[in-house]
Amino acid sequence: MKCFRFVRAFLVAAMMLGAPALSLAQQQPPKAPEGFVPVDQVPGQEELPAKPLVAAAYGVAWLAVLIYVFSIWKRLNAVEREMADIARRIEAGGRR
Amino acid sequence: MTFLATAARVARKDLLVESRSREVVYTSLLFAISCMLVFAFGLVKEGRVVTDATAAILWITIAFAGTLALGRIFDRERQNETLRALLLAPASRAAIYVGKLVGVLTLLLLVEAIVVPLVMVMFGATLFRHPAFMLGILLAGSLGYAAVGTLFAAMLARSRSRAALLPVLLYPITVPVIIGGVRGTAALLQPEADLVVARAWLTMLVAFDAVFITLCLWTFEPAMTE
Amino acid sequence: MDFTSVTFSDVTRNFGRRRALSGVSFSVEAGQLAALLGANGSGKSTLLSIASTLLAATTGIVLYGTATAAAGGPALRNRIGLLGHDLYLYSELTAEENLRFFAELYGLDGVQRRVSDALRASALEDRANDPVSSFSRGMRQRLALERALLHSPRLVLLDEPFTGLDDSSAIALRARLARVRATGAIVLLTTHELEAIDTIVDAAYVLSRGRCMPLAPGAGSLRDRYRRQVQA
Amino acid sequence: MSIPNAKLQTPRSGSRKPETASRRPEVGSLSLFPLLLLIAMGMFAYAPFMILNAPYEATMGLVQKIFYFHVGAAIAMFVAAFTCGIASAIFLFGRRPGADRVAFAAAEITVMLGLIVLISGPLWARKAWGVWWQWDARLTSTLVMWLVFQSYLLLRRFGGPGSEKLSAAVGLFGSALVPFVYWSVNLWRTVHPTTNVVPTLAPSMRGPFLWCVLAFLFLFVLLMTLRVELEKRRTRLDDLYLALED
Repeated sequence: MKCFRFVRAFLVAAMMLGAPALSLAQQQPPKAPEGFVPVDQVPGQEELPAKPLVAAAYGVAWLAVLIYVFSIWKRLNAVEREMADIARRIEAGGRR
Repeated sequence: MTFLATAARVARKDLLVESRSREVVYTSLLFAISCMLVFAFGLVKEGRVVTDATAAILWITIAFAGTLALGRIFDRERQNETLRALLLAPASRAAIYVGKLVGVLTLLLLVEAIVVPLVMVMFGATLFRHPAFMLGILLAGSLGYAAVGTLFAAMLARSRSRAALLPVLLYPITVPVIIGGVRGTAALLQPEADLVVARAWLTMLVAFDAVFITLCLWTFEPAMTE
Repeated sequence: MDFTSVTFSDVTRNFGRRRALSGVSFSVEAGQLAALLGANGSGKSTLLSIASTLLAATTGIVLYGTATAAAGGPALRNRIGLLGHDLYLYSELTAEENLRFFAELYGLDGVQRRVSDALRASALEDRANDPVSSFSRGMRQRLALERALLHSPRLVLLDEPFTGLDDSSAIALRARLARVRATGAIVLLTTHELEAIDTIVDAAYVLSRGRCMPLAPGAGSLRDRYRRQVQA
Repeated sequence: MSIPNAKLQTPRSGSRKPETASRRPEVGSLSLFPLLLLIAMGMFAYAPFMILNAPYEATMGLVQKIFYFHVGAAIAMFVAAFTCGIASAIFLFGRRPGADRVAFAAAEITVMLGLIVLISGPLWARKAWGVWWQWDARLTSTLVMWLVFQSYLLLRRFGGPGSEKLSAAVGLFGSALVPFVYWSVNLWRTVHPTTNVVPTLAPSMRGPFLWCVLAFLFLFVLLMTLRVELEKRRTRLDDLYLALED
């Protein structure tokens, strides 16, 4: 199933957190003075850095799309190869 | 008229077959009780059942037992390929669907007739303080579940690995029934029964039934011709 | 609706990458009994399923008289009787209940008369109230045949009706088929028991890997002709 | 439909020419593809700059930037899901094999986009709500939807021959289900920022947001053309196999 491939993709993304979005994080302007006010005041929340989260989100999106396109491309190639093979077999059969 | 007559005949035949073997009712009933037992281990704390868990236990049990019954009822039609004989009859296909649906629903309600009192006794729930609402939710929920279930079980009857695919297909599609059943029942089980909420859920269930039975009637004919 | 012939023109049926039937063309008239011969998996059952309207052809047309299956609908199904290899009987129900259920489902008049006629024809009058699960293969086969003939269909389709029958049952079945043919029905059957149908068959077709060919005329029994053709 | 006098008395052996044999693998129906690819790639390449330049949302800060991709993917996902539902209905009631190919492609893309939505959502929620997951209407209905289309794919893979009709029913029911799941979960509880987030977006955020939505819609069209083409070639491959049998 495609999903397994995506799950794998997610794990990869989690590991290399943020290659595509790293630049985004680096250019981060100084934080707004008031910071963020979470909806729920869960203790310890402020320490949670936003960067890896954003990076992971963008990384996953990019990776999922890329892997999906790659998988279609691979499947297209496989079908193409099979088609060429069959066409050859038909021609060979026709000449016989 | 002939539509209803055909449906009634198919349903009566199913119930006659079941009255001979009683296999579906016995197995799904026993399975339902086993389910309740398993849930009790997880959801009963210090002799008391967790808040709202009773409603969940009731509906999940119904859903699980329903899947078992659906699978078996259509296995039976497959055994001697009688499903093909039904489809070959000059009756409207939709009528045959309705007949199967009535048969499935009757068996499901029969199982519920024992499971519901059991839940009341074993989890100390007073389900029928508002009998009209409770019966309405039970009936509308079971109808919606059986309607979608009958369609998919019938279509899966000739498919490979149908035993595994039926629950996988059925549970996501019947999510509204489960939510509606559980939340509606939970609203009725509160110390002060929340009738406004229960009515909202009943409305949702009835709307679900209306839309999905219509869709099933449309879909059955084209989906059953190979 | 009614019809007096069934015509297959260039009927092809694919299952994914497998071609079950390939360009099958022939026609059978009322009062004829046609046999489909061929090895297992040659497409005989697929052809019967298509003739019964349960399966649609991928390409090609099947005409019942002048109507297609799509145009015929329930009225057409009312004129078709199919005895499948799986017999289409509810084993939990008794012989009589099976017949009665299908008679009612077909909306027939005189249900009681038809049911008792069918029980007599299948020689199961004394077992009428026994469940089908207690029947032998031969008894089931007889009952299933009568079930398929309950509504006196124009087109009678039989998938391996002689399989599992002893000699006397086979003789009885042959006589029954001859009677059905005499009423003006179109009988189309598949079989491996060529001797059993030798005397009643009007036309025979050989299916091989989805292709259909008429059995060549010639000397000898049906079996001899079939063997000659297959080996050729 | 009746064809009078279409009698074929003489049985023919029926030797059909393998008409598919002459067909060669070709790239004909993908002529628009490079253009689409260029546009979509351009849009996606520019998207990060737009998002970067968008102002910081006062309460959520940086993490709010997930929103652009998250909502874009979600909108595209629902478009894909409804495409699958409509195509499934056309296949069921109109018996067009082409509609089945579109439905299959759309179902796969729904699952793919759903994965993006379902992963980026929790990443945002962890920061904004303090939890990874909330059982609110939008999250739950997205999850249910994703499951339905996942089961569509499962059916396609393991259902065996003849499962096209069955999966079409799943696609149709899956799309009809959305309002009900939404309604029921909404009745149950709601914490997700409501729909009015979009109209009340600051003007400076609206630009990047619309840009991302458009980019995802373009991506959807792009992937659809690719995926449908794959399915078309598979059909052609099946034809070739059939021709080989003849």
